[in-house]
Amino acid sequence: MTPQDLHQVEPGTGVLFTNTSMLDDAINLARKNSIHYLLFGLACCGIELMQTGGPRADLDRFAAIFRASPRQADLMIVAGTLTYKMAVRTKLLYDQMAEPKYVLSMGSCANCGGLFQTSYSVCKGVDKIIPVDVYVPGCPPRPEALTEGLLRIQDIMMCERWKTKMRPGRVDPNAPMMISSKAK
Amino acid sequence: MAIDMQLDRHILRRTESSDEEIVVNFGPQHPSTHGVINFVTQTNGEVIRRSVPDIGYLHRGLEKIGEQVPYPGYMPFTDRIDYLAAMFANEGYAVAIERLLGVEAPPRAKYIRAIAGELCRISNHFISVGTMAQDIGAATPLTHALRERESINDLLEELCGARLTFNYHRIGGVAFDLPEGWAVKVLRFLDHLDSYIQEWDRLITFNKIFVKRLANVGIITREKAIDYGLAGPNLRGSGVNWDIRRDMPYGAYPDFDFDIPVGTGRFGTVGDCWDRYFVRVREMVESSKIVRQALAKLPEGDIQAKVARKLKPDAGEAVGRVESARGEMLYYVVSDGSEKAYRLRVRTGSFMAMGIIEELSHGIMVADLIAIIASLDVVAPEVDR
Amino acid sequence: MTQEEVCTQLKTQFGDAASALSETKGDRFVVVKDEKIVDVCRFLKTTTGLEFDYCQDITAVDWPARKVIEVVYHVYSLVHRHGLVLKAETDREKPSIATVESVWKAATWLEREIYDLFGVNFEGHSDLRRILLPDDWVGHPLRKDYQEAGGYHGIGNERQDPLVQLSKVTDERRKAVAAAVAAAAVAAAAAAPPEPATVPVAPATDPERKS
Amino acid sequence: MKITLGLDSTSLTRRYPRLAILVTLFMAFGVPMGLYVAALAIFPLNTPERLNAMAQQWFDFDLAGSPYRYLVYTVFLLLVAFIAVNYTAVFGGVSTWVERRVAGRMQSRIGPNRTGAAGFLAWVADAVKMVLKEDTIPASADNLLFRGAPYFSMVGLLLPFVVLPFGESAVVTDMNVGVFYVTAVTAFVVVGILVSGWASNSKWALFGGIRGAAQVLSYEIPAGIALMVPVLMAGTLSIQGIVRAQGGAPWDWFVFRNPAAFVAFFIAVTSSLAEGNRTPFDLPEAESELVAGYHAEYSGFRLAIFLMVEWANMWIMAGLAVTLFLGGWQVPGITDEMYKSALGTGLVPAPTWFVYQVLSMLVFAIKTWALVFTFIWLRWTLPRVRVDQMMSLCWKYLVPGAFLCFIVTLLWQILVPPVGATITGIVLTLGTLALLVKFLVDTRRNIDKVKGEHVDLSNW
Repeated sequence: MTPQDLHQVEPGTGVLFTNTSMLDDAINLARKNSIHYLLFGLACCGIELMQTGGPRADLDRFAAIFRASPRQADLMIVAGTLTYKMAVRTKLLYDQMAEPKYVLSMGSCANCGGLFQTSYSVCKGVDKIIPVDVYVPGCPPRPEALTEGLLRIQDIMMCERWKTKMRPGRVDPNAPMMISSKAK
Repeated sequence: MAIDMQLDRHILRRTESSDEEIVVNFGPQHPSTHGVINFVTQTNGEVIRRSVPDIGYLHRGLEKIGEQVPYPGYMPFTDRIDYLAAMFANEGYAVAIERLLGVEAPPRAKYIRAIAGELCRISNHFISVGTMAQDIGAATPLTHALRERESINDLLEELCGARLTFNYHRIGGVAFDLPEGWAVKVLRFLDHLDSYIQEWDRLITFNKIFVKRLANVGIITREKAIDYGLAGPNLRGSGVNWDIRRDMPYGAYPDFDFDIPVGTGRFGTVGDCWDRYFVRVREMVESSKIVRQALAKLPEGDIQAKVARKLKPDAGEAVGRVESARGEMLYYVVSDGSEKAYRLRVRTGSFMAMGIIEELSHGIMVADLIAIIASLDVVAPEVDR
Repeated sequence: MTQEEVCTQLKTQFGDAASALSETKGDRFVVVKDEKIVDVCRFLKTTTGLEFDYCQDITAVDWPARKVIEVVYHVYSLVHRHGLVLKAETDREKPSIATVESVWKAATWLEREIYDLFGVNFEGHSDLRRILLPDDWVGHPLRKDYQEAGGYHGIGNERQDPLVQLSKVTDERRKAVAAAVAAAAVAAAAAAPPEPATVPVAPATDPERKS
Repeated sequence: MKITLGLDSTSLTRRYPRLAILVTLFMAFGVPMGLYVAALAIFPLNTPERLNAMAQQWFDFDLAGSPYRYLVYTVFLLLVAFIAVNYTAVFGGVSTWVERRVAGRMQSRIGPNRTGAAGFLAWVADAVKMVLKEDTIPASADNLLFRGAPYFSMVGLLLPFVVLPFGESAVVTDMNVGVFYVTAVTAFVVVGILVSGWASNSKWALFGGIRGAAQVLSYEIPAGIALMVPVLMAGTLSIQGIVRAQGGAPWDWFVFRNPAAFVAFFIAVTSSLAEGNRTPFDLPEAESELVAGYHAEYSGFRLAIFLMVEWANMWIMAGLAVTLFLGGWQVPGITDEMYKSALGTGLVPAPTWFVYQVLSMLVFAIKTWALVFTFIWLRWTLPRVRVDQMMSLCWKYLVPGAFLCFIVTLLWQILVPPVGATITGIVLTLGTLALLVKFLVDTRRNIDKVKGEHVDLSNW
């Protein structure tokens, strides 16, 4: 399936987001080239997140740097197991972020609870508390996988419309974005 | 979604605060808490009156899961107890179950365990000292440490197929033999490492500001360290010459000749942050020595003892102890004769280290608290399990 | 000093309050009367020749069949390099035992953890609060009869199979595609009958390729 | 299967592949050069006398007698201000890119390399994104002060540009109290820091704000005293006067003319590092301690202003040190008389004058960038000092040291003849050169000591 098919087959979903203007393009280019992610390592994936920011993978190539304050971050990389005790705080952190904000769920635990699904204290997926844009599978995902996830976030950023503040990930979490988040 | 915030009321209630004092939450999302740990800190300006650690943000119920899965199936979970030094978490569990079953790993497996473990210790200590430098404010050492760590990750990935969560040990041995030509690569890396440690020392260890920030800060006396049950480099940093590898030998360690670095108070008092830091740096060199010896002496033979497919140990209990990168890791397994553990308990170095922070926090400065947390090298999953 | 010798010393000091060394497989242990635990621990720590100064671990085991919760102490002497496992049993319905905080400071946090996960009340403990779980958590998870509360603060504890959701979406998508194709065909037929449809029609999306 | 959502195909860079390179080149060279040329053209005109003469000669209009003269002067002043503000913004942005690339190199990473050619447009992207991002104001914050705080910092950043000479005549105005003026107005930045820390109603921000206030106010003292040393040596407070008192060659720079000035230079640079909140004195925003310090609650445009102030302040710090100690825009071999004769008496100077001007601006820019690079280098090498260490360094060492330098300079000016100063200049220059060479040789040797994996230059 080519991208062109996506627009034309689904008039209700695709066209809306592809019909971006030059201005939108310029703004989106700026946004996608300045992703400041929240320094938010929860568990094992946090170490791979560190390695991804480190010498070999180097997220800074895509001009993505970390910010310690949620107010200044665009992207929250939920890296690791989310417990109930932490879930409450994570929701708060997400609420503190300034729009437009994106969430990348990194690793099986953040995606669905992963290895710890049977545990009494683990939240079964970060999407139970905050909307997620991209899921990166793996336990933990390799730096390459996380980089790919960042590129998918950039793709989502590219279909945003500034005027209407239309966010494809937010319009209907079930319909169009399932493809982009699931298809890897 | 209705999530009502509950803001540490229980801790605030305990602290009687005056007008001049404020209560700050260091964490759970904070750059230098090393994972999700919260330090509820009562400060008077820059001076901390006390800091109470609030843990459990990564409590995943690993001990309960241990009662729900069969013995061999728990091995991947042990990786997640300490993801920075997963080899030791693997090994401790394997040792505990082996003692419970009364089997012993073949010599080659023991040697391979030592090699993999010590490489893992180097990689862990790189993260530890690197993040410490980062917390003190120097950003570059951490990325250099990550660079060196990538080399170890590559080696271990070649050995067991994973970069972080190895799942390499088996009850009664290890999963795979050494790959072809792997030993040569390891030796080449160790050559690099030994010379690199000197560069590391030039870069950060003896940096004037770094030493000034760490020396005479967070002093843990010998008595206090023992009383609080500290373990590993934290205990040795206080001058206690105690290492499970030498004093309660397991695996292949009796065959090796290595030193145990202890804190000497070179720039301040014995047991200050710099001592704990320097013990870790020296331990990397010792680990390199052990790996060289193990590779030189590596015996031929099986890598896996004969163990039944369905493990059903007799009713009883056993303790497996290993010297993890963060100190003594103790697995206490109680069996009731079924194929799942009746009770599985993990005692970790980080949990004990967290207990001492409140004691150390009286009257220090905010920046010192960061240094102390970093020097104790706590990692959240090991605290919370 | 071997475990037997330590055990003999305990026996002479405390009599019936300390049992003989167990004969189980694996590690051996001494069972101590729960009301004597502090005395035993202090004796172990302060007596010359024993000096168990290092408290390695304190944990608990729940035994619903015997209606007790065992509190297990792993203690060690860094001076003499010998260790011992102590056990004290307490009633499961109202578990309560004296704290050994005054003997080893390490016990503070270890006992808090037992209080949190087993609900054992340590009398005289300076700071007995939940440590790992949130303050408003219900139950003590490491007990054998623990039942999950079903979520926390409105966050559910069940998760739908993501594939079910995906197939629902792809079904809707397929319907939408079919409708679009039909509409396009009608429009094309109405506009110019002999020409092929000008509206580009892509093949229906393939659900397998997306998952 | 790569799913692009069909959007990359329509994006600007896909449609016009060379656009990125063109825009990069324009932003990297066009905009700064344009600003420089504009500065060259506008700054000399910016005196009422010259404007009057021009109006008289070219338009035959008596501006001096006109009631609208102040309007014209203001328009020209605004033009100058426009150039200065834009220069600040562009410099702040470019230096973030330089910092990220240099940091990447030092950390054996790569740094931004996708956004524009060599990642140069990363700072433009940052700026655009931040301007369009939601501007959150915490509900419990002091609304007015929270909104106003960035502007205080901005003012503190922009005002020193009034007297900072970019070249022989590329200066807005040459005040006769220039040095005092600079030390006075740079303190505005700390007002912004303090206000933002207080108004955020966040504990981290409060910590940062109070730390910032204590730090900047303390370090104003050694900085101010150390800046008096070149004032004493030149005998004037005018910044252009101080530059003119120096020469182009290194031994004519004030820093080498006298041992006390040599010490005072380091005191001044250390103090300005502290005033600019750069590592090792980045306590107000200490990331590993205070999350983000005084701007922890800021997002969007206001954060962008704070970040711009932080980076553009480096230019002020470096520029001031270069101007007062390192010879400023003085080009070796071009004397004051040559400038004067090239300027001539007419309204339009001779072409050689323009060449001299460009050379002087270039010399100033090179020296300043070298110092800026040193600041970046320090930032990515050194750990951060603690609050009490920062304070004791200031009050126990720098303040007495600065006073000592001041007194020694006084005596030196009285007792030592000019020949002595020249000899000292040559000796100190050679000594510094020898130290530099030794440093480079040692570094090379240390790099060679590490066996195996060398840092490769391929990613640079």
